[in-house]
Amino acid sequence: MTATLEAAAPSPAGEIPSFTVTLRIRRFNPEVSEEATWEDFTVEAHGTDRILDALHKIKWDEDGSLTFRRSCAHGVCGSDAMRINGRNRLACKTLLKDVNPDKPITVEPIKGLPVVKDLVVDMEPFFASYREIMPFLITSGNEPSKERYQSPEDRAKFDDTTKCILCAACTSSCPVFWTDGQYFGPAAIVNAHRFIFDSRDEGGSQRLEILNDKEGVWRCRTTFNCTEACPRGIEVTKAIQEVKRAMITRAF
Amino acid sequence: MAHGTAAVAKVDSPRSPYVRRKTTRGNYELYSWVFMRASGVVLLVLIFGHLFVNLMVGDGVHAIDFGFVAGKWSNPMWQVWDLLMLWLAMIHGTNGVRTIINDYATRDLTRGILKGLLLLAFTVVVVLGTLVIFTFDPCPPDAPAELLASFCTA
Amino acid sequence: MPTAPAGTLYRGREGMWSWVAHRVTGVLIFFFLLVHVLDTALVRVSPEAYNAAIGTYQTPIMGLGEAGLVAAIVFHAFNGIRILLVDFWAKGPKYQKVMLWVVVGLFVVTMAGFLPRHLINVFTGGH
Amino acid sequence: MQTHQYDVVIVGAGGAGMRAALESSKEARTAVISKLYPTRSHTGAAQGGMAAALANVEDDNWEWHTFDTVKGGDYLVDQDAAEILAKEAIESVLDLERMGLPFNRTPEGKIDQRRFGGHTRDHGQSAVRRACYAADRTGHMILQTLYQNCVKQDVEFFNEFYVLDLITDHDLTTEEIADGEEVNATGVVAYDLATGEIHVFQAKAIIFATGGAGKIFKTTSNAHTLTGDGMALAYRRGLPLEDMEFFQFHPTGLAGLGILLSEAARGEGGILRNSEGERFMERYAPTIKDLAPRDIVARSMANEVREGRGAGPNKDYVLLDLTHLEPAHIDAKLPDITEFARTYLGIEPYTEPVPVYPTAHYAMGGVPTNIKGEVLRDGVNVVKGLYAAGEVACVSVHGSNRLGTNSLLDINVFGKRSGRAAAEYAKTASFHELPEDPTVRVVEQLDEMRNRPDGERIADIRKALQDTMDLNAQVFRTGDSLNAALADIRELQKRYRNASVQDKGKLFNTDLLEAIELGFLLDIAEVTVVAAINRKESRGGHYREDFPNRDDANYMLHTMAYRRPTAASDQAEGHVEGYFDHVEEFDGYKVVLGSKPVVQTRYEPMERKY
Ligand SMILES: Cc1cc2nc3c(=O)[nH]c(=O)nc-3n(C[C@H](O)[C@H](O)[C@H](O)COP(=O)(O)OP(=O)(O)OC[C@H]3O[C@@H](n4cnc5c(N)ncnc54)[C@H](O)[C@@H]3O)c2cc1C
Ligand code: HEM
Ligand code: SF4
Ligand code: F3S
Ligand code: FES
Repeated sequence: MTATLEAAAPSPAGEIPSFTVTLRIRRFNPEVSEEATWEDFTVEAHGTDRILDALHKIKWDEDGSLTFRRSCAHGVCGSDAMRINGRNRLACKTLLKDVNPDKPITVEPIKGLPVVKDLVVDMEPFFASYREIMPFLITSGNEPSKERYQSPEDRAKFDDTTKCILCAACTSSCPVFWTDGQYFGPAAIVNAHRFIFDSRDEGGSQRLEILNDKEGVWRCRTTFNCTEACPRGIEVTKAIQEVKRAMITRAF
Repeated sequence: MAHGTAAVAKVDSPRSPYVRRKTTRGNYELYSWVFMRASGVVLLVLIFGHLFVNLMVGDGVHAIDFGFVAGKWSNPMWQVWDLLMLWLAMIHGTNGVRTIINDYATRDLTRGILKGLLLLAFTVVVVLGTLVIFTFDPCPPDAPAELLASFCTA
Repeated sequence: MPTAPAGTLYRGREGMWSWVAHRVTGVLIFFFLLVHVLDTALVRVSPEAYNAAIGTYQTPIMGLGEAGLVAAIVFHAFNGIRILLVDFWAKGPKYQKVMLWVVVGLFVVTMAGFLPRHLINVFTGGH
Repeated sequence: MQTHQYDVVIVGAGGAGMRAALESSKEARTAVISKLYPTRSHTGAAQGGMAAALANVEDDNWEWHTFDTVKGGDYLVDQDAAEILAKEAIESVLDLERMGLPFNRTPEGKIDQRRFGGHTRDHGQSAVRRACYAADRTGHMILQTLYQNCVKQDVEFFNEFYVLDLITDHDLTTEEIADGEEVNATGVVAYDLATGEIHVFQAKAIIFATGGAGKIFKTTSNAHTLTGDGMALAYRRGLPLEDMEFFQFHPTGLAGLGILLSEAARGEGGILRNSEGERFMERYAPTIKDLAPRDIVARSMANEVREGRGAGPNKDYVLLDLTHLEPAHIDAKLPDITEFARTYLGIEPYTEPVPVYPTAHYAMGGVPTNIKGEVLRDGVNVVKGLYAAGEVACVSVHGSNRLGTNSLLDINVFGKRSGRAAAEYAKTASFHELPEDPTVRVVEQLDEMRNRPDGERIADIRKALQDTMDLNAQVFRTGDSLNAALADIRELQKRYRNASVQDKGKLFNTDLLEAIELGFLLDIAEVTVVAAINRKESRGGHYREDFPNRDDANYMLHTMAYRRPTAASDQAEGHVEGYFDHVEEFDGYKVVLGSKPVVQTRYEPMERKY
């Protein structure tokens, strides 16, 4: 081995001193007890560490039974939405130093979906609502042999809502969804928006019809929790309002 | 299966197949949403006018008595004003409370009962209020004169 | 029923708290309205009955309550306009927080105009 | 235990798996089994683009694309496959557009294209705009669009099911099977994470689309879940793995974290600089500079660092400079990756250069297949009813180094092909008998791991593995470093046999599954290193400092690695005296290396210069 290989393990920009943080995690394991409990863990962390890193440290070094979902670790797969210090966030996108590590950081599962174990919730109801709004391009008539054209301006109309990673941070931050699990929820509306405002799509009015449901867009009370929670920075409430306005224009 | 472990109780499959209870489409929620906003704007004018006249002009609350009311309702403008305010506010408020019931009462039965009560309150108040405004006599013949408005000159 | 230690309160921001306030004030006004229509209906019974009822509004305690009610209405009304702007103005969602602070500002101004006069009326004025 | 029967079973719901599902579910009863919800698959992390010679913005054609692919792969590419890739690229991009993918558009409304490393016009004249893209979330849009169409077609998914075994009707690890004799894949065994229950899927055709294995390294752009499951399963059942020594290190990972900043950053004009502010790529690749293929750029960067021109307090990274670009342009074309720099390093890319260093990115090797996607069990014969597509597979369109944007293309072209082929096959084939108890191996493995009282922690072993791989088998390799890695891996294999998990439950036991995944990682790291030791030349992503030149005379062959019982013969298909007759003995089994010729159609190997 050559000496130069040492350089192959770079350290993060600048040397950041380590510090300790306490995570107060809401634990629940139906195999052990029907009750959820709070449990504190203290771990050593560095400046660029995220909540996910801290959770991994706990799982890998302290308590292997701590259960949570994760995959990409950089905010693009939508696996690890959870409630950190009272707000929905992605664990992999939240730096410890940004959530005041001086006090214990509370970590809970997202609200409104049945908890399966620790930080894992049942995502089926969430995806079911998503599937209901016909989240696919609907067109009729002859397919062009080349691509369909779309002007950059038309493309821009739904750009924001194409960013959704279906993490459920929005839907599970919505006060209406907490108490009324039948509400379609912002994520489903965002994904409907993505198609309703796509100039190539012809299924807009069907989707509007679906969301005109008692549990559809009118359920939204513009509390903006969804917009605040969205890790992709999607202007969720704005999208919902655009859908509402489209319905009104259609009705009058 | 042979691979049983120390696991305790048998737990139900955590991933429930999920179905929407029922779909209800139609423009009802849409109209009610639009109504909330339209009535809100109108109410803003009506209520602020009402409050201003009742609480700010002259002696404020202390000026309110039978005579004051009678004085107002002898004017058809105020009659229409208050009638409109009554109706709009009641529909607006009732509809608002209906939403709230939908939000917090998750069981169908509870929802039903609460909405029934709401409807009852709404009907009673609106009917009563309307009757009062329309059948109101500013100068009831057998009342002591000092309680009446000044224009009730016997 | 298992008594699990409760999860924490969701730490929503301006949008959520303004909605909570809007909802609370809405319900408050609604229940007041029920009572208010009933007491006003007493004008049909007799002037004495009405004046007796309305007399209770004129006690300082009710006067304070009334101030609260006006506050509720004022907030609900101004915030209602904010909601309307969020709904119908394309830039509304973007400026919702700013607008909430405007609502709060207007609320303070209005109450500053109303309260002194009202309180003076309640505590000093009268018959 | 539950048993299911489907015509086609697809393992993996990433781009390749879902593209296959869209084809096969039209013709045959199809189930997709995935250990993640489909939209969580790592295809969604892909940023830059998908290559196709649409010629929407610049003169281009698929032959140039073929040439670039072959040259980019340092001529270890099977050229018949590369031709298909480049030719069918156009159709696959249009397919996606028709399915609704929101590509960025040109002012005329056509699909916009941008530059990417190694893609050139007219055989290397200058960089060409060939990558179709949707901002810097092309993979995300592909994954979403494919999932959306699966919803439309009502494709059946089994989400959060881990496939843990492949069932075949012959035991390939022990039986000597005559040339041409039929071997059939009959089903898979899966573990339902939510309940801990075992499911057996009997199928006429099975498609593996389980993605990559980046987690054998510490610094990687890959997801925690990319643990080489499909490769390891096939390998354990006696199927060969091809070209595993070739692992791509992407030049621009966020320093220290490995999170990827797409090559699109350079495609849009970003420049790599060393501590002196010098645009050092001008020295290494004078024509296309920062847009040279990844192996070259990654090596150049590592070289700058080791010659002391690295930036930062420890001089251990270089800088990606975007500061000369308009913020509006950055926002329009690269919003996500600039946000990564902000979120994770606190760097504002408008005004500050971003610290970057190579990160383990892509496995060029994998389960060998032919151009129909059928899996090979040796140099020539296929396993009937078994297909593979995507990063798990090696059709060898990438040779020894994949060009950026060719992988999203690969998953679409070969995903589609394998889906079609599988459905086609399932129509005529019949179900094959499953063994008496198909789950024994899996159940034993799980029980052993779960019930072992108190052993070493899985995480410690995994960390040791990743550390040694980063140290010894990364951008620069030598015989010594690789042997050190192999020695470490052997040690870790032993330790793994005594490791235990803390979570003993059945419900959502991710502790247990991480342990199983570590087993896959160890096996994959092992073949990777063994194959790398054997290849005493430098080619594409595999750079041996002790053998810095390409050696076409001896090594213009694909490596085929087999795992065999110690008692089996030491000769593998494609055994070449001296070069591909490497055998490595382990406790209880051995790794035998053979080879497979490279298919050449029209491009003669040349020196690779940019
Ligand atoms: C950060 C990043 C950026 C990239 N950018 C580009 C780019 O710009 N252009 C380009 O062309 N390529 C790019 N690539 C490469 C490309 O994205 C991948 O090679 C490609 O997406 C792999 O797709 P796949 O379908 O083979 O696998 P994946 O998308 O990784 O899917 C694997 C699937 O298999 C499932 N699975 C795995 N194991 C099991 C098991 N045991 N049981 C059941 N299911 C299992 C998983 O759940 C998942 O659904 C990038 C890669 C990365 C990491
Ligand atoms: C003064 C003028 C008023 C305005 C501008 C106004 C405006 C609004 C608006 C726009 C809403 C809809 C909020 C939403 O959909 O999220 C609303 C809701 C509501 N309003 Fe009013 N309103 C006014 C007066 C009243 C009055 C007099 C009452 C009581 C009778 C009332 C009770 C309610 C209730 C209960 C709700 C439902 C709250 C909720 O769902 O959270 N409002 N108001
Ligand atoms: S809209 Fe945002 S918060 Fe909601 S699911 Fe999509 S990405 Fe997550
Ligand atoms: S949080 Fe809920 S109420 Fe509307 S604005 Fe968002 S959906
Ligand atoms: S792990 Fe993928 S979003 Fe956090």
